[in-house]
Amino acid sequence: MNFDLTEERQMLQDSLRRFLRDNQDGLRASTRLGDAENALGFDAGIWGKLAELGVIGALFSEEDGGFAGAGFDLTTVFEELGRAGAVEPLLDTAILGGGLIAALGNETQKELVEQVIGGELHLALAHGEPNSRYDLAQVETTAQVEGDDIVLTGRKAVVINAEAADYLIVSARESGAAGDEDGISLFLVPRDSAGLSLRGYALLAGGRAAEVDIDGLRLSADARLGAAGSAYGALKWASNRAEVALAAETLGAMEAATELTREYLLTRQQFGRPIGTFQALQHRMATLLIELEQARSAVINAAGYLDSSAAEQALQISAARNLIGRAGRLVAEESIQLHGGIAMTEEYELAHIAKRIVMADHRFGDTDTQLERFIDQSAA
Amino acid sequence: MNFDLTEERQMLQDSLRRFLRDNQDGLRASTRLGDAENALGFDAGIWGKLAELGVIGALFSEEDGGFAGAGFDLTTVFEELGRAGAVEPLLDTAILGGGLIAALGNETQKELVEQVIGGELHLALAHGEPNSRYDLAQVETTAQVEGDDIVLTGRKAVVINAEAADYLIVSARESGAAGDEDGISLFLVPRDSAGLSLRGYALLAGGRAAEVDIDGLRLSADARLGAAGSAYGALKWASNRAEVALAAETLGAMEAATELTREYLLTRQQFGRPIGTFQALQHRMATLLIELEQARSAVINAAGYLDSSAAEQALQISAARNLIGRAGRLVAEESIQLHGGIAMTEEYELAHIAKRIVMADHRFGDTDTQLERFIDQSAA
Amino acid sequence: MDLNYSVEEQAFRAEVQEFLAQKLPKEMSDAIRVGRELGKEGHEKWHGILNDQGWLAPNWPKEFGGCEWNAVQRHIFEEECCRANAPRIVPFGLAMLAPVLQKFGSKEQQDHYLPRILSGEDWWCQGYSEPGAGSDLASLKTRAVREGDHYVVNGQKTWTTLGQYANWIFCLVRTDPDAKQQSGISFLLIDMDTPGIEVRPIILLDGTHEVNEVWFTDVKVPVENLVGEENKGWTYAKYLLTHERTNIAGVGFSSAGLEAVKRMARSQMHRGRPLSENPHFAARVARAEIDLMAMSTTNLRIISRAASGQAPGVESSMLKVKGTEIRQEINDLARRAAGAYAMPFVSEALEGGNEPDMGPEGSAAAAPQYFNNRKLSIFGGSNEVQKNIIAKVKLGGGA
Amino acid sequence: MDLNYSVEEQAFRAEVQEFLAQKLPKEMSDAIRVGRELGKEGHEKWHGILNDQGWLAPNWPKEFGGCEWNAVQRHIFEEECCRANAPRIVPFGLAMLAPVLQKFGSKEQQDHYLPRILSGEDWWCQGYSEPGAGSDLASLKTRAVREGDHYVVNGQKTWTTLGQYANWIFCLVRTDPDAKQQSGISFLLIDMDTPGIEVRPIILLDGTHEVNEVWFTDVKVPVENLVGEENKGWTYAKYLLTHERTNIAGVGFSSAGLEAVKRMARSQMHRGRPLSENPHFAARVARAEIDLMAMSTTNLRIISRAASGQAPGVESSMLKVKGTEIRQEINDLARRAAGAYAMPFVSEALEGGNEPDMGPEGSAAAAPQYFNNRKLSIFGGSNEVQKNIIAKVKLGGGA
Repeated sequence: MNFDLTEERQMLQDSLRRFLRDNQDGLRASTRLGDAENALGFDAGIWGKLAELGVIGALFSEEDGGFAGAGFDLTTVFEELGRAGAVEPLLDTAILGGGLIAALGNETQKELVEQVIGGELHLALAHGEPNSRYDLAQVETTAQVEGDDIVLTGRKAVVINAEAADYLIVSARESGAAGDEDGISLFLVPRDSAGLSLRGYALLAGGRAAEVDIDGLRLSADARLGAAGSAYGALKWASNRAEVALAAETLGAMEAATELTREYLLTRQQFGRPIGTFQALQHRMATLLIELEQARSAVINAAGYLDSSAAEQALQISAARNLIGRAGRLVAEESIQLHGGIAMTEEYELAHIAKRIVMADHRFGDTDTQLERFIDQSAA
Repeated sequence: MNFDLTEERQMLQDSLRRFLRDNQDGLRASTRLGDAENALGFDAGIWGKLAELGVIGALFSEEDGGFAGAGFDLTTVFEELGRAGAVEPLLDTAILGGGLIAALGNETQKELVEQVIGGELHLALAHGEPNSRYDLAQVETTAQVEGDDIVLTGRKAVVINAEAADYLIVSARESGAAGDEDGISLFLVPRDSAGLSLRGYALLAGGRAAEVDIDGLRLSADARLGAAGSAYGALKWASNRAEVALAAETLGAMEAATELTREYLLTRQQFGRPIGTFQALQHRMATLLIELEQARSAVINAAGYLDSSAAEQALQISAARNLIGRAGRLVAEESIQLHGGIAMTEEYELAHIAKRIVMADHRFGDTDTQLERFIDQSAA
Repeated sequence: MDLNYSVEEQAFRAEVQEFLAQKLPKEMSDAIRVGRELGKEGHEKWHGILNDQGWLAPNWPKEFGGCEWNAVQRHIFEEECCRANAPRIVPFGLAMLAPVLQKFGSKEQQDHYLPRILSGEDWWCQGYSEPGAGSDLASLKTRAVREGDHYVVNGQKTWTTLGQYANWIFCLVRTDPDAKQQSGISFLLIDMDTPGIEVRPIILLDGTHEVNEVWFTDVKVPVENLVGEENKGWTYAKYLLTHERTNIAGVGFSSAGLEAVKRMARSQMHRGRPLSENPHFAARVARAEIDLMAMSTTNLRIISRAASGQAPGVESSMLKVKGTEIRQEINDLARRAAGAYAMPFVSEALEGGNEPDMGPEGSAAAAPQYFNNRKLSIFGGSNEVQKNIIAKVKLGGGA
Repeated sequence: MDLNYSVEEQAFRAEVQEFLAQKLPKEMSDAIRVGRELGKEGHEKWHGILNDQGWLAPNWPKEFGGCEWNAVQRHIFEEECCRANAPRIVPFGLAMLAPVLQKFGSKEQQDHYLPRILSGEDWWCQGYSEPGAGSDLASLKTRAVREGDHYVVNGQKTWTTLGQYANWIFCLVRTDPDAKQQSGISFLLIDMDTPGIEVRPIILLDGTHEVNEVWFTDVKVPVENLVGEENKGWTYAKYLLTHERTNIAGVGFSSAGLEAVKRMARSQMHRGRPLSENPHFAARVARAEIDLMAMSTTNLRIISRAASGQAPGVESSMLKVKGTEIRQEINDLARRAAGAYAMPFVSEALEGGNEPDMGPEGSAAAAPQYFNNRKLSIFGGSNEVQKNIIAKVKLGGGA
């Protein structure tokens, strides 16, 4: 048993933390709501430097062209991103996009992974649909073979990083009914393909996404990732990794929120003394710190069991995300409350951090959905 | 709209409050755990005086020989009982027992109600069973007609006031399957009947109950209350009234707990000042007072809608008891915590009050069961 | 004890319902229902409709053109307006300044300002809060120095709601710098067009421009714009703060919000069933509804007492805390119900376009409202301050 | 990062499991599983079994006859004991007094008392708390006045756990009444058979006799029963309080408790299905289990740090708070699961009779334990005191 980071991860953490701290202005410039100039949703320059630092490579195994890729590598990177409030779409381009190509792609397709690691290529997973909510198997978009072509029709919802992506990885059903795990395929689709139309928008917590209309999109068979109808396993694998990463990112943001709040309580004066001397606020701060430790342990569990059995993975991930959903909401709301009005303003760091924490609950399954999954898994 | 008590109820409240305050020692003497001398579970002298004061009569309508009996009469009486921590079984003898006889009995049987109101007769409802949990229709005890006799067989669980009761009102199934509302009858059974055996015990929050074994108990047909197999409606009616009364009793106990806690915070010194000057404790006390007002309103709603449609009744009662289940637990636990060790001792008033609050959740449906009922009723 | 409304009250409710059915524009209630901003014109339009009806000023005495409704009538009116998704009336002139003028203002001030509030000619905003003062209102620093016929005002106000639309501001200013904390404060009416006033927007965390900073640099205010006596402003301010609290519980907002959550949950499929039938989601909704049912009765108890002339006490603070907790919980439910569609920030959808939301109805506003309404427990006397008040009354201790 | 136990640790766990399977009497684990009291004889029997195995003193140095296990080994031992429903070892002699004697006691004291603790000849209880002192331990009033070869002790201790079984008590007494609060306190060992000592039971709200008052009237204590130096007792007391906190989180108790809740819920029918399948109940259980999984890892993180020699800091306080919250929540779940059968108070069922519970297994003890374990957040440094400590370390502020 050992809860220390390896030397490599410690170095990765240190250099990433330093880089993000030094580039705080650049990171934050891209998050202002409704900023028309921010067409990508993030800063391309920072993206390139993250790749140089090896941050993207750390998310892939050596086999896939990276140099790490285990659960604790993911959490090391994403905890730092979360702490800095970075909205850079590493989850979408690397963990989901790159991960799925690495898992399913043929040799030619896999060359894209190298470009992802090099910071030259962006990806988006176009999987969720207006009716799918958090169900990974709920795919209504269809893929029909017509001669040599495959024709996709459907609608994809809230596709994060779609506008910046060079390729969209589009899920579509080749057989079975919506909700079946079997029958789902993934396709590698250049963003500017005919038949694909994007309606882009900003996200409340930073970054951008798009509604994707797919109307008779024609692909050749080599656009398919892996065998027809059998992508569910890889989708589950990639989304498990994404959930662990997202949990760690939220943990990092919770750390930032509690630290900002701690500092504020120490400096802000009211009725002639720092508000951190009021016992009611002290006890609430103590509660936040306790929940933060709980969240940290939950992330460790989820990361540590990421290579265990499917059942153990599912149990630990749903546990971690349920706990972080609850603790995160508490930390976000209490941090704002303990700050008072200042935290309500967009320009104050905590406002952005709190939004990152809360809105993370809307990806891959919210707090209650995770609880349901945990109950199902426990009973299984 | 008017939220003031009528003059009659105000007088009832005043005289009952005064009586209970003056008899605090007698009330409490009967609640000491494991006290072998306390065979009844309550003080017979106090019972007689409650009858004299008209407290029992206030729980019955004029038609049934009482002089009040509306929702707000029940809550006026039971709020005071709760405030005083009284364990006298008015719920069992009067609301349930007397109420069922009044609702279903023939003229002869109804004469017992007069004795109940006079304080001369005790009753117990032997309805719940080891497998029934909180389901009113889950009756497995059977009643078989054999010639002129009816033969009852089964087991009744946690029958409150059984040992003190002159008659047990026993539910048994004459037709249908366990869980059916139809087919349930009620029988008026003298406690010393052959075929009825009681295993009595104290209750953690005061009073006594018994496991009742019914083994070939022979009754004549005139022991049946009402028509064969059709007692469910009356059971529901009486248990609704009992739930409103119990909610009010718990409200009264919550008032007593917060008042004891308030006084304790004002008098108890630590680190050189009253602990009520510590802001963390002040804010927790404020939260208790807020929840107490919520509980008070919930009881008003439940009582005010007690004569409304079945649907409205069900909604308001489940709402009130869910709210009081949550708020009561908070008040009980926080009151103990804010007191510290002293509240852990049996002889301290709050210990008894806290037990009354929490253990009320185990009658007629606990907090979660009430929530389920509310959800069902809302969706209906 | 009687939970029923009187026959007269029921008739009044019917009258209100009839009015709303006739006069509330559908595009307006549609916008409110899904959480869109109305904008200045929308507010002014609804203001005008109510004024035409004579129902703009429920709590004003009749002599000033008000309805002089009692607390129960006002409650019924507010409840029906919320239920019908009518816009909220901007309270600064009507509900906050007007009672102060009616009680402490000169005849000239009453005659001049009150009709202009009703007509909509003046849009008032509030100059109370200052940067760094928070709940400690008495520490304010904006100075007004008497020079002949004028005060010269210098300083800064903040959290000025809808100040960007206002042409007048009522301000607390310090006129005696040597007096202790709460003395030496005066209550001034200031024309926003006076040279030296600058309004700077504060963008809130949900991207809205709702509040502002207002900067005063050598702003000349005629002495006749002083309300009441110099250095007595704190008295008027306290009167204002405690006067209009009948809707402090926000029961109507919560009821409408809960209905919206239920609608959204019925439209969303989760594991093959409507989300509304999911036991975990249903449990959250049920708890909020149960809490709201109880609070609604607490609210009525206080209103009924107020209608019979009794002053509300510490119960206002209790209602404020519970009311905001419930509203915030309902906002959280809406956010959850919206699923992934809670994430987009589509400013057009929020600012009154007629385009339908991308996700379920109400989803575009769900997360912004969740974040925006964190203010409910911060502004208007934070919930911590309310708990201090409760503790002070009930425990007699200090903070 | 590695969540796995080493090969050696796994082997150790297997050894512990084997021992428990062989040596833990079934009637004992049955009683513990359903929440029954063991009584004095039961405690002594299990004490003897562990002593025979040489596993009675996990944290003692080997020179004194202990196991000298590291924090991970101790954790594994405790976890397996809880899982097997082994009785809890009474900690006052073994885990509380012994470390003090080992560090501050004289050679004579060590040689005399430590073997008697292991053999079970002495049953120790703790004389720390006094009436009215609560968390403010330094304000204690029990006096010891030196008269020749003796101290004469007068005063009163309270909350003395299992004092009715003890033949020795270690006490904090005030030896210098003029010194400031925490100075002037000494640490005395007192034979309970000395004239002038009276033990009075305190019955707790669940009807149990678990704690006592101990009254001292002119009790003569030989001076050689002083531990360390006169007036330095506070140092030893603090050492004692901070020394043995590896099991502060109570992970093992919570795990066993949660298993019991699940068993009970599977056996109870609710609306035609086992209660364990009811979504509302399952949600509560799942949340408790998720919290426990995380806390268990927090606990291991601290243990792992302790095993490599780092001192636990404010994390102990965090674990205490979260650990008690989880245990109390599990007690609440057990109470709920028991349904109506939570109401009876059947003292025979609680005091070790072999009669089965009337309701589901564990139901007789469910509500008594729920009430009894309210103490967890009060005694041993209340959760409020723990939060003060956390705030002091993290915010540097006072209370």
